Amino acid sequence: MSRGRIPHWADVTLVPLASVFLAFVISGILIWAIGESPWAAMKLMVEGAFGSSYGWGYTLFYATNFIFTGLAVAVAFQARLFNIGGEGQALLGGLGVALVCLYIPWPHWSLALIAASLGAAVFGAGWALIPGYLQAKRGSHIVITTIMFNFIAASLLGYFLVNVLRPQGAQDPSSPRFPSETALPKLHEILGVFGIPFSTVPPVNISLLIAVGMCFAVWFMLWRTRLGFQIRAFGESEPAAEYAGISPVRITVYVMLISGALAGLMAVNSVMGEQQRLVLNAVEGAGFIGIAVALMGRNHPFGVFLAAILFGFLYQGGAELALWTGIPRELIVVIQALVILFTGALDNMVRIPIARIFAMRGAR
Amino acid sequence: MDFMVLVQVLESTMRLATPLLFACLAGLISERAGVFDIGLEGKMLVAAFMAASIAFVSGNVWIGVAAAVGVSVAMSLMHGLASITFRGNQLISGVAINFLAAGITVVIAQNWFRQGGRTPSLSGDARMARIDLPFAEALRDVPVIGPIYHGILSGHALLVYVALLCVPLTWFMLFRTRFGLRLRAVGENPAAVDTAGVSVVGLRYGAVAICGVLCGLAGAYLSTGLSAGFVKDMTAGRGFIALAAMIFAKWRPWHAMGAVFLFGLLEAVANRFQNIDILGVNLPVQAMQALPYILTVVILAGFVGKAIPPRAGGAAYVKEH
Amino acid sequence: DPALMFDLGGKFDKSFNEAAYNGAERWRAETGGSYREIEMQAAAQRVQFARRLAEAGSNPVVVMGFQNAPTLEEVAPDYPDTSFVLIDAVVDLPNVRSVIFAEHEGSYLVGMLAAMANETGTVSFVGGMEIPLIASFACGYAQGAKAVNPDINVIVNYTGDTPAAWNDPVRGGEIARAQISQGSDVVFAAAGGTGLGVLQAAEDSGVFSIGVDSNQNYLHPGSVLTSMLKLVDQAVYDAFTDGPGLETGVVQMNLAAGGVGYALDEHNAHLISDQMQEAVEAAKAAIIAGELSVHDYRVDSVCPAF
Amino acid sequence: MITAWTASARRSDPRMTQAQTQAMRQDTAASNAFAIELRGISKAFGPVQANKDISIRVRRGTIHGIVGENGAGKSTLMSILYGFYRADSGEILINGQQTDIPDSLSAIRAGVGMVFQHFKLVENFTVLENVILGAEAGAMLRPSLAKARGLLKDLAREFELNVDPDALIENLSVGHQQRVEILKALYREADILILDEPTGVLTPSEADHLFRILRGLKEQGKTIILITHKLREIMDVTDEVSVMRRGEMVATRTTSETSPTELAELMVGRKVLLRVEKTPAMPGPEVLRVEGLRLVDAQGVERLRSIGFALRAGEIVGIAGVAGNGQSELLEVLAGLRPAEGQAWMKGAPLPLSGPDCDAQARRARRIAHVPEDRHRRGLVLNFHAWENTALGYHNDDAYNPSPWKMDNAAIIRDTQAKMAAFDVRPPDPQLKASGFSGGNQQKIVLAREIEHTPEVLLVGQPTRGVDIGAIEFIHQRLITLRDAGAAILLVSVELDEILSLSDRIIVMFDGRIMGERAPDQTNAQELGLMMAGMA
Ligand SMILES: Nc1ncnc2c1ncn2[C@@H]1O[C@H](COP(=O)(O)OP(=O)(O)OP(=O)(O)O)[C@@H](O)[C@H]1O
Ligand SMILES: Nc1ncnc2c1ncn2[C@@H]1O[C@H](COP(=O)(O)OP(=O)(O)OP(=O)(O)O)[C@@H](O)[C@H]1O
Ligand SMILES: [Mg+2]
Ligand SMILES: [Mg+2]
Repeated sequence: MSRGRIPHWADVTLVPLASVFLAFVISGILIWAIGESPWAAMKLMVEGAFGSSYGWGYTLFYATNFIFTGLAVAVAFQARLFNIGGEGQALLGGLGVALVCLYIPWPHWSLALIAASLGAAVFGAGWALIPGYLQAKRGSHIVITTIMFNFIAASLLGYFLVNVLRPQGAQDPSSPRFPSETALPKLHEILGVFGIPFSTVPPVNISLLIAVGMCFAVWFMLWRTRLGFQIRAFGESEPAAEYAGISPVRITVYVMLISGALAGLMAVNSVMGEQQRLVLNAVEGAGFIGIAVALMGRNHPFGVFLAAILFGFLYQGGAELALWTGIPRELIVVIQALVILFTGALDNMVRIPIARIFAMRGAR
Repeated sequence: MDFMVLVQVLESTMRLATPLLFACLAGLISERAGVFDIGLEGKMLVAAFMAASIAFVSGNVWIGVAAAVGVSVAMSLMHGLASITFRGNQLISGVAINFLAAGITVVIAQNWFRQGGRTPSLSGDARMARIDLPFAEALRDVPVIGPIYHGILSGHALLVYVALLCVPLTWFMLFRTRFGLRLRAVGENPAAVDTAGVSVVGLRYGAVAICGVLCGLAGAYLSTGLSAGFVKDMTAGRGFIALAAMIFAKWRPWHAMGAVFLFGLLEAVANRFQNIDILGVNLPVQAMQALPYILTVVILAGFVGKAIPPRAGGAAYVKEH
Repeated sequence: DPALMFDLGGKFDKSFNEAAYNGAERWRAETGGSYREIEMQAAAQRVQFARRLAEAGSNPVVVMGFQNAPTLEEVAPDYPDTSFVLIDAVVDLPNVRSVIFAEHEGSYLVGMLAAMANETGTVSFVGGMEIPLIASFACGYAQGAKAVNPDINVIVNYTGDTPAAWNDPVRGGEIARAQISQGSDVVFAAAGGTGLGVLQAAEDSGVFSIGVDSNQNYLHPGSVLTSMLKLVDQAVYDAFTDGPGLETGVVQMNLAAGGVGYALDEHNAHLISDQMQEAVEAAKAAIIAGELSVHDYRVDSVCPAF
Repeated sequence: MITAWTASARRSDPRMTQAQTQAMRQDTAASNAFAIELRGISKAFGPVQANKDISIRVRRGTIHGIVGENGAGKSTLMSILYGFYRADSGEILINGQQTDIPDSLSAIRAGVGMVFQHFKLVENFTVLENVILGAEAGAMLRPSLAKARGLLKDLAREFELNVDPDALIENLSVGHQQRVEILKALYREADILILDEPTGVLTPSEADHLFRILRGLKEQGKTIILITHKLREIMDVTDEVSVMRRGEMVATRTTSETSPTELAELMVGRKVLLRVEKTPAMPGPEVLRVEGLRLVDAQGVERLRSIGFALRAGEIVGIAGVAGNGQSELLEVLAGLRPAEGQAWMKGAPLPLSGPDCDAQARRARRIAHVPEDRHRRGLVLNFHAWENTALGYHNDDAYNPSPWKMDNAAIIRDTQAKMAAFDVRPPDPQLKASGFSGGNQQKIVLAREIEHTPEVLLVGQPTRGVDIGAIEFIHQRLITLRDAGAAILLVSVELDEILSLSDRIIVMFDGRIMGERAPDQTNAQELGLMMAGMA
């Protein structure tokens, strides 16, 4: 209702832009308050993240992670299931990737990629299946069970890394390095095929394309297939879905499987594409950022993509900031928080005045 | 398990459950009024930081507690502004508050104390003193009662008892007062409250503010009662556990107490018994650490059944006839 | 200029990274030089930052933490003219100096002190996470304690499996209290920020604690029995002092090299009797002389003391 | 009697002393015969002008009806009077005094009470709690509740408003819920009572009861505004009636000087058929048969007891009954939404009533279609576009799924356009969200979806609830066309008029049982009423 008064184009462009602007203004004040120059900081961030193919590479690398976890949350949300378990599912996805890469010899990365993606998806989906099933069959609240499964996943992974995967005598609780055949082509190699120069440094790799592909796939699934139709109907109204003969149990389980698989796929990027081995805490909160990404992207794959880029920018820009200035790294977290707050929760604060402006122009 | 061990574990449970209890009741009141709050964690964290830093600066823990409550209420009102006034997404607002807290506490702590996002260690009056309940010493050697009263109940910081007191108070407020009736109504059907001539917005802000007070106490207890100073991210997921306990308790105060004590007990047990031999198999540390969470899932799946939140929860109120 | 790259725990962890920071600051104070430092937020930044520092012309680049071994394996070959120093792990490359510490030896000495100060027959250990590095602290500690009192009971607990395990003083305190209630009267903490809770709980319960990495005796004078020193600051200071062309290869920071030890200062002098000191010094000499060998858990994942 | 309770109620009201209120109200009463006067009220929701310069006067102590099509702006106007919405312009006079009503509290203070079409009750509160909500006697609940209990007893006696004060709202029938709403208003000492479509969900006897109550209130000097789509009710109880069309007030008539036909014309702007025209049924072979149907709900209450009947092609069988006697459950069981015990056959082949093959999809595959009673809850996904709602339940149809991978959205949209044209859905925009259509048009979307798939059996629940007369006419026509095309229709409705005029056979249900069967031309509302009450 409150949205009806501004044109759609303004709602999807002006409102978020103005919100992000507000968030940055407040961040700027904060930077100024701790005695640094906001203008220089902003410039450093933008240049660091977008000013070179090096910066782009890292921005896109982080964004790839967030696309996967963001999509995972978004898909579940379409069925009104709040999957907070992306973190744990991605951890398990990492285990899947590691097992596939370590215990099966692969002649070529492409085969390894397919198998590892499957491994990641299956492990992630499996980890989401239990909470999904319990929600569907026993009504156990999915928010609690997925939170619990995050903790359990961390323990499980700790056990695997310390006691099973760690090579004898190694200090580090991590798996051995994967065989070099499983190394994924980086973006610069892919672009190189087309003669486009790109920095060789950043770990952004072919997973980015998978992530973008997943955005399309999820969009297609949700809005062009029967399953998507059923998922959305179930999410909008359970009684109506039941009336339409859509089984709540089946949809809940399917959605959680898809969501978990997407979260698990994140490991292809971070574990196989970057680290080339499984380390403790390989996910590093990307599962939680995925919640913010999905919510900001309004649970739409395209929105998730944009929000993921925004967070990739904050991550990479923030890294540059931490590298070249005395601004503490936690300030980046604050900026992230402000962006989430203004674009995601306080959006009406800018929408209402913008609507007023449009109303005034319309009245003339 | 011998009796003294049980007493010790339960004493630890009392301490571990206290911040959970405050936070759980905080979430309960907010959600009963229809405002979902996954920002409990963030509010606790900010409060923990405020309590520790102001207690350190002033040398008086109670000034610190007051500051903690103040800042936590301010964060709550921000959540209110987003989710009540501007009808924004309550979940996003909560997520934002968690991020904000994680970042801002460290930034400010670093700016104030230059100890890497930590506050200096507290001592003396800047920490919460332990209180011996009346006759605790006298009853100490009485069998059964002695260990329970002296060992488990007595000798905690004041806020532990305040938390316990908050349970009947919350119950009374919700189910025996006019405010509570309206508060519950606004979480179930705000239109009913609105058409009855009561301000939906006012009630929800009221609930959110109370939530802030309780989160403030939770955080203050963490940094000045349980430990002696603030360390970054020291809430360590307790806000989420409190949320879980709240759902577990199906938004009822006495059940909430039961739930947080169960979580506290599980944590205390996991702390105490890290290596257990079961049928000759030595359970790895990780298994014991995961045990509380596994048990929670099992209990939830096995015994609790469907938890139905307040019906108008999570959505801003928009008038419709 | 030299550069210092902290591990994930962050600059002010009151132990490992903070020691490095202190070493760098000491170098700055003494030489008036300047250096670049960086804290990371995510593991993906390990390689990123190491490269950035090398590209920015920093030399030598000191990298903290065993988790950075793969980082240098990847980065160092690309910058043959830059010297790298890795603290806590070994990377075999021509331009890398690997500094490793014999934590088990230092832990052995504080274990002995713990057993000598002990009256209840039980001492304990709180580790951050069950990883080999921390387990080797525990193992050395137990060996030392048992060397003094073969019947002593050593309780070993860990805080968790997530990064929160290093920053949860509340949980650390509760674990320490649980250990104390089981009779422990000396608690050794090797758990980062979590350790602060352990030391606090020990003081509150009126028992001894043992600090780690840096000298933490000052935190609770009279309650902190001693600290297991790991002279990371020295390693960093040395690296900075040696400058760009520093000697590479493995540097063993063991007892013999003075890389580990136990802290004795005005805060705990009254807690360590001459007799205790004598015994520890004797063991120290024996270890240095090679007469006494302390088993390193990391070698075979087995601890003879348990 | 009445003064006794008002006096004590007033005392309980901390906001105003008895003397003040009475003085205020009587002062103005003497000088003005109108309880309410609205002047030039306008209200827009974005581009929609819901009320345009509306003026109306309501005499004190009368029942004033307001009629108009869906979306005419009736509810909006009343919501403004109740302070629920604020008018963009215009003024409100209560008892001749200009009154500012910025919120509901002001309306309550001015003596206005409102019973909304969608009740504003807290479902899991007791009656008593709902009644006192917002009008508690003090900060503590216990004394408020005790006081209210007493007052409620008096009110109940005075106005035949019996409800168990300790019952939970969710366990009450809609009729009783409505009584609670009226009690709420009376408890707040409303002098002016607005009822928005109060009979939409009531059974005839409940409706009669309501009108008795309203007449009683009028006798006590209260002023009542009644919004309804049912002209019979207008003719029955109102003294004056105003007609709204597209946000404007088009006429006000004295009820005794007008006729339903005139009102219908004024509302719709054209002639409307108020009677259903149909030819006698020509029933074909038996299509659906059920025997020994039994349903026990989660609380262990037996909701259906050994139901058996048969449905033949080309006939409409109406099921009459007071709401809550098992009709809704019967529909849900037949539609595959609830498992039950017993046996059923569709064209001779067994139809499973429980187990994995018993869901709405399976029923549709057997060509059993269902128009649910509650279009908002079940029949539509309000947030879906109209075209998506057209596919709801038929999303597996081959026509919509030319390939196994992809749904053909374009085909669905085309299909929706066709259906919208066939059913005169306004606006005929497949991209509009279901929530954006008026109740009548929403119902048409549901009917179009179910009827256009030419089912062999159509289960219909409350097809015209809350729908304006133009749409009712249309919907009835469609159901008869479907019957004449050879479908068997099972019609559940609480509108006896509807049952009587549409059905070829009438089955009466009471307490989960079939009380008997009648032919519509050999029975009447009285007989059916007795049977519905379990007396026959
Ligand atoms: N909250 C709202 N937001 C936007 N538009 C609204 C709102 N409420 C009503 N409208 C619009 O105002 C117009 C009048 O609606 P209103 O509900 O007053 O009609 P009504 O006469 O009560 O209809 P019905 O007979 O269906 O109850 C409609 O076109 C409707 O779409
Ligand atoms: N928030 C809203 N935005 C747009 N239109 C609305 C809104 N709320 C109600 N309407 C429209 O207002 C009109 C009347 O609303 P109302 O709630 O009275 O439903 P209705 O048409 O009477 O249907 P029913 O009787 O089945 O509830 C409808 O056209 C409805 O679609
Ligand atoms: Mg209406
Ligand atoms: Mg209506």
